[in-house]
Amino acid sequence: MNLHEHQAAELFATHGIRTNGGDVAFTPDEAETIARGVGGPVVVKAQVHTGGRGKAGGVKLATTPRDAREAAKAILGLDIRGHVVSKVLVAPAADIAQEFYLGVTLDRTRRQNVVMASAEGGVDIEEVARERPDRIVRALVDPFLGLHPWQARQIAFALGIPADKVGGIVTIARQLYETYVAEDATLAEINPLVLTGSGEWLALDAKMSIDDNALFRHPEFEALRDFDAEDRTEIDARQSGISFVKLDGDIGCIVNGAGLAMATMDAVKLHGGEPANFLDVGGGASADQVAKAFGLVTADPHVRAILINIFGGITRGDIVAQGIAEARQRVEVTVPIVVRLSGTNAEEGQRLLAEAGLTATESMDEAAAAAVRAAHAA
Amino acid sequence: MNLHEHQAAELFATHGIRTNGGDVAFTPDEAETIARGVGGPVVVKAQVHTGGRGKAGGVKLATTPRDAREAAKAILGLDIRGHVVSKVLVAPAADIAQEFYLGVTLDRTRRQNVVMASAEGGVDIEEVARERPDRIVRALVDPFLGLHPWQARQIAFALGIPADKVGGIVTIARQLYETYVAEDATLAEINPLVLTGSGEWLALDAKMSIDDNALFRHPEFEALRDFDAEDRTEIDARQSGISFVKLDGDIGCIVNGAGLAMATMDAVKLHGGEPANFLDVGGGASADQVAKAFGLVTADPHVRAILINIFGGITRGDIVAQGIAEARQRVEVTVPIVVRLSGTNAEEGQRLLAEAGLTATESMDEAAAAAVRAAHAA
Amino acid sequence: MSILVDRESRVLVQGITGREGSFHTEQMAEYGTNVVSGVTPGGKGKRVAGAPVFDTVADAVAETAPNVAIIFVPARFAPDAIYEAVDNGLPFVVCITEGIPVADMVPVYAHVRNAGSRLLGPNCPGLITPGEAKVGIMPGFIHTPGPVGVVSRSGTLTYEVVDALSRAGIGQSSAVGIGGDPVIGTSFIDVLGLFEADPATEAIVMIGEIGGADEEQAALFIQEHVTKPVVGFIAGQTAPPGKRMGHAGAIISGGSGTAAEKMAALDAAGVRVVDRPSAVPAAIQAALS
Amino acid sequence: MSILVDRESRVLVQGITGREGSFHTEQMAEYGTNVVSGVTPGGKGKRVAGAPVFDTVADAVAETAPNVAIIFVPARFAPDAIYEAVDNGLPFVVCITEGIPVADMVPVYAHVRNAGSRLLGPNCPGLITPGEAKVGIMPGFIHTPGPVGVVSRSGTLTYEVVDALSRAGIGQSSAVGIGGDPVIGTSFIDVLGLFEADPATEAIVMIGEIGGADEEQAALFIQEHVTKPVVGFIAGQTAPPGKRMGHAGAIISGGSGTAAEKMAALDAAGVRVVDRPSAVPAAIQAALS
Repeated sequence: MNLHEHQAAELFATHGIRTNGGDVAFTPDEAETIARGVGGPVVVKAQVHTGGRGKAGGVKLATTPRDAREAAKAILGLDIRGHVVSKVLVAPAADIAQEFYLGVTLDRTRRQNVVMASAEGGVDIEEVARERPDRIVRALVDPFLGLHPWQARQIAFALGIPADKVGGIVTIARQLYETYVAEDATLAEINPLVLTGSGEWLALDAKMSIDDNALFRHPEFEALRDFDAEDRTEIDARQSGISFVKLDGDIGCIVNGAGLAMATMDAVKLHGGEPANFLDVGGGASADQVAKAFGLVTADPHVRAILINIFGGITRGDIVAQGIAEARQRVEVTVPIVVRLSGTNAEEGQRLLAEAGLTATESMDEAAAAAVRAAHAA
Repeated sequence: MNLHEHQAAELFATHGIRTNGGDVAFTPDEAETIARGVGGPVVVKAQVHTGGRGKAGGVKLATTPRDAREAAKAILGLDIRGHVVSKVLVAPAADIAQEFYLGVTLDRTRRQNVVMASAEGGVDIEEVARERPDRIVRALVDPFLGLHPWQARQIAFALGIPADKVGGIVTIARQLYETYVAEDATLAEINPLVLTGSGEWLALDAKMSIDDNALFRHPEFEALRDFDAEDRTEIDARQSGISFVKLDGDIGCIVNGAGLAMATMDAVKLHGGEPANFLDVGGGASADQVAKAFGLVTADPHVRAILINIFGGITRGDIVAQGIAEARQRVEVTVPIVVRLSGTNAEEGQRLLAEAGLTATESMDEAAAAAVRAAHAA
Repeated sequence: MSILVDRESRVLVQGITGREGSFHTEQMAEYGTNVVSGVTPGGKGKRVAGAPVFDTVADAVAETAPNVAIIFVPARFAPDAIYEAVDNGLPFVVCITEGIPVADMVPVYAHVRNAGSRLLGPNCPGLITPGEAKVGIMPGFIHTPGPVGVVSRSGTLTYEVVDALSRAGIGQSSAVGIGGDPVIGTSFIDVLGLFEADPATEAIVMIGEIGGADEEQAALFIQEHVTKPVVGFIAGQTAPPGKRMGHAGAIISGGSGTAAEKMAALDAAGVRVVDRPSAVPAAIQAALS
Repeated sequence: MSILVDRESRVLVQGITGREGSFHTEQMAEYGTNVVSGVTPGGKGKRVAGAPVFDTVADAVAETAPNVAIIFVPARFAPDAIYEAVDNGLPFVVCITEGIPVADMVPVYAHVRNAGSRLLGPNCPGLITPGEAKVGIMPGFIHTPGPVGVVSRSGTLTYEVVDALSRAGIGQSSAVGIGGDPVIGTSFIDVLGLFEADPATEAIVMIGEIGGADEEQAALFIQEHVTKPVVGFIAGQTAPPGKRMGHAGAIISGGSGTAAEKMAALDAAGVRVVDRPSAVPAAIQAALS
């Protein structure tokens, strides 16, 4: 799950990283009040789970409380890459002398964590990585020993940081890595990390993503979930053991297995359709799971046909067919359903499905084509 | 440094290990008050930095507060292996079903920590190690990953602990290892760790030693130092960078280097004398250090001669000689001093010492023999 | 011939008395796999599918000399099970468990490598050498012995492809599911190397998906080290960036890890890339003839 | 010939601008040691004894290609310095620093071993190959080139023995101080094996002390693997149990680690055990003739 800037900043602060403070405002009035409390220029920043908010007009400098109110008014309600802004962070403006980038994430190829830093702070780091890769300094982290002080120093010297400022960034790099590990993050990032005019280090932004598989170790994060930002349906699905991702098309997909679910979406597209979702029902494809999947898929008003794709493995195809038929009776589905059932006892399963009035086939391509036809016909 | 049972028990408790509680009494009155508070049978235990207190009469069961008073009276002031008891721990008596030993220390040969356990708890574990080594189960701890749960389970099953009690001792073993690491211990031991009649795990004793080199990470331990138990002189010496250990003989030794200091003690013994101390002045053997060493050695009224043994290495012998002569003038020394000075510029140094009225030689054997003669003559 | 497991493999099942563990132990034994023992703490004396259960891996090793371990314990305890297997000398460990935190797998991966053992998974279906041994949860009956090595990040998608191959009369030497997590013990490259060296394998099917750069790495490896024909399929051509597609590893991040990039890399390495699973058998037939 | 260091050794000094570091760098250079560079964070551009100073080991390696590092940084930072040296490819690291916590040295030891490097110390005087290179803090002038290898847990006691040998006209091939801490990188066994293999070494002096079991392990090793004559001395014959004699490792605990036990073990292994340092030269002369 992704954290908002102000949430990540609070975590950074608990691990000793000096951040810029500030408070969250949901209305222009609140923004004005906070700015008044700051008593000086502030920055008003959209709190959304996406990058590029600066370019999209989601960050504004305000010199007076009145300006802060106007800035908040302009930003609240803004649509940034499909995310509507419902809150802003109002924080004191900093006296920036130099901007850096500092981040920790997993290097999947090396199966090790990596600390990355750049003197090109404050800009889109992925753009820097693509266009000026030599401007990014990296240190692979020992899986057992963590980030060594010497590695952090090496990064600092490579960035050309003056000797008397090296100790400061070494400390922050180690604190950031510590935060990343302690909070089971998959990403922890400060962009920009700034050196102020008075020579102090300050984290001006904070970004963190948490490993969903590790949330059992961090029950406190449940309270930080942003139901406006994350798709509530996806969260409900996860609680039922179903992986669900909403997409823009009109063919609802219900599949067992993540890889097969992706291949099913691809097949829909190949046959001229657009998938309405990614959906992996998980292991058994029981009546309960299929019923829940029907609920998830049919909640989307754009769905005009449903494609069920099950490869009967350990679970027999006839049992799966019974489950589908049963779920079909429990949940009202008004759009056409096409079922592809293959694997163990597939013929028997298809017979049962046909009896239940469902179109059934053993070929994934055929099923995808049929679903696309059905959607277009609807 | 060694901790007392009650101090170690408090540390164990902060790491989650269930201990038997209790309070410390310095007088029989206090012991009676504590026992009254417990409201049942208590155990009164001498708090001394040595083993074998049970055999020495330092542990007594008391069924009434009155008995506790008598027990404390009998134990306070007892001399256990040269340690005079000045305080006792009064703790509730436990309903013991089975006793175990559990400890963590360094396996120096493997350069790894080792967890040791035995079903022969409550007895002298070194005796068990010598006489029934097969009764001790060991697990070497991965230097990076710590004690694995599977290792703790393996120990538990090897001790014959019933399956439903395994989880409990696994937790305690991991907590004990965690304590050992977090507190920079060189030894952490529970003996006995008991299974009570009601099937619960309870640490009935607690023993810990802390790595002196790691005390900078644990300023809180300074307050736990027991100046009755540790030789105050040795602590003062350490603060001056001098390693000092009081012994029983009459020849005070001042040497540069720990190995040479031991060899000097051995030489004294070989020549029929008894060393009064181990003393390593450390690096330079400056006038300051030698003066402090004189102070340490002459504080012992048994000292009848002083043997100074310096190998002039990087520091020149003549400089060392000047230092000795200067220290000699600063500190009043009434016993004869024999100096052995070898290495760089030794001859010049010996000349300076002779001028200062000190017996000087280049041979360690000769010097030791001279010191022994001087002590016997005194 | 085959890779990694065969009829001589002596399999230990960790978590053997659990629901998943006992079910799949029965299934594996039924397939003909030589399951020699299992471990469940406190389970000593029980039997599953005829295999004796022990309290610890050490005991199981001492009594039954296994050389492959398969793990069915819950995510919170699976890393400990992997360490127990490796530290007790198991040279090959298959971890089926899904949902292990990445932070736990990073040191596991390093430790297994330092110990000189091999880990397959986690979050994988395991592997099978048709007609000899199944060390995993795949449906055995869809597999047939033959000349094609299959390696995949996915579960059911692999069954889909294997089933298509078998129906087309093309058997498999071994089929290996490497798993869909960001940190896995055995990568495409490792398995490709094994198939290249295996005399029984004449062609290879590689099934990738979005996320990470393992397919790109594999493409470089194929170009330099693989002489046998390779057919490739990448799932997730329609997946949007920033969304995790079920597998923790299947996520397009920072504009990299897309299916298009992976297909291009494989294509450049001489792999016959197909756009749908059903096209795999024909591509293999063309490659083999 | 010699072991570990010679006139070709290229020495890097970590902590080169500190009081100890700069003093001993001058001393080493004066002895003829090839000190190629030093590291002190922020010290870039300085020079000590003619050697250039760098901010990081990586820079020093890139510019000056050292193959031995010697560490003079304070105890709190010394483990990091060892990791920096080893992770930047230094095959041999000598750590002079005393007072490093045992808890820090346990992972350092394991990491250095995994990396395939060698660590000497910590809390040791270093080593010298007389007339060629001094990588340590011992007084160089007492050493003379010759056929006797010296290995010791102690500092000044080693100088005592070396001085006695030199005065008796017996030179040394190399003299190695392994250090007095409970966890050290190089043990007696390691050095004994090197001396056994070194053609220039004809006899060995081994100076032990109370505490631990390294001398007993060495005795077993000598019995099985060392054909050259060994003379042994153990300091601390009069030390009482439970008291640390200066070195963190010199403590008799649980009734083991006594001088008597060690002397008996060495004696049983055929080592000529002497009761005082001054008896070493005669014992060596007897062994060599």
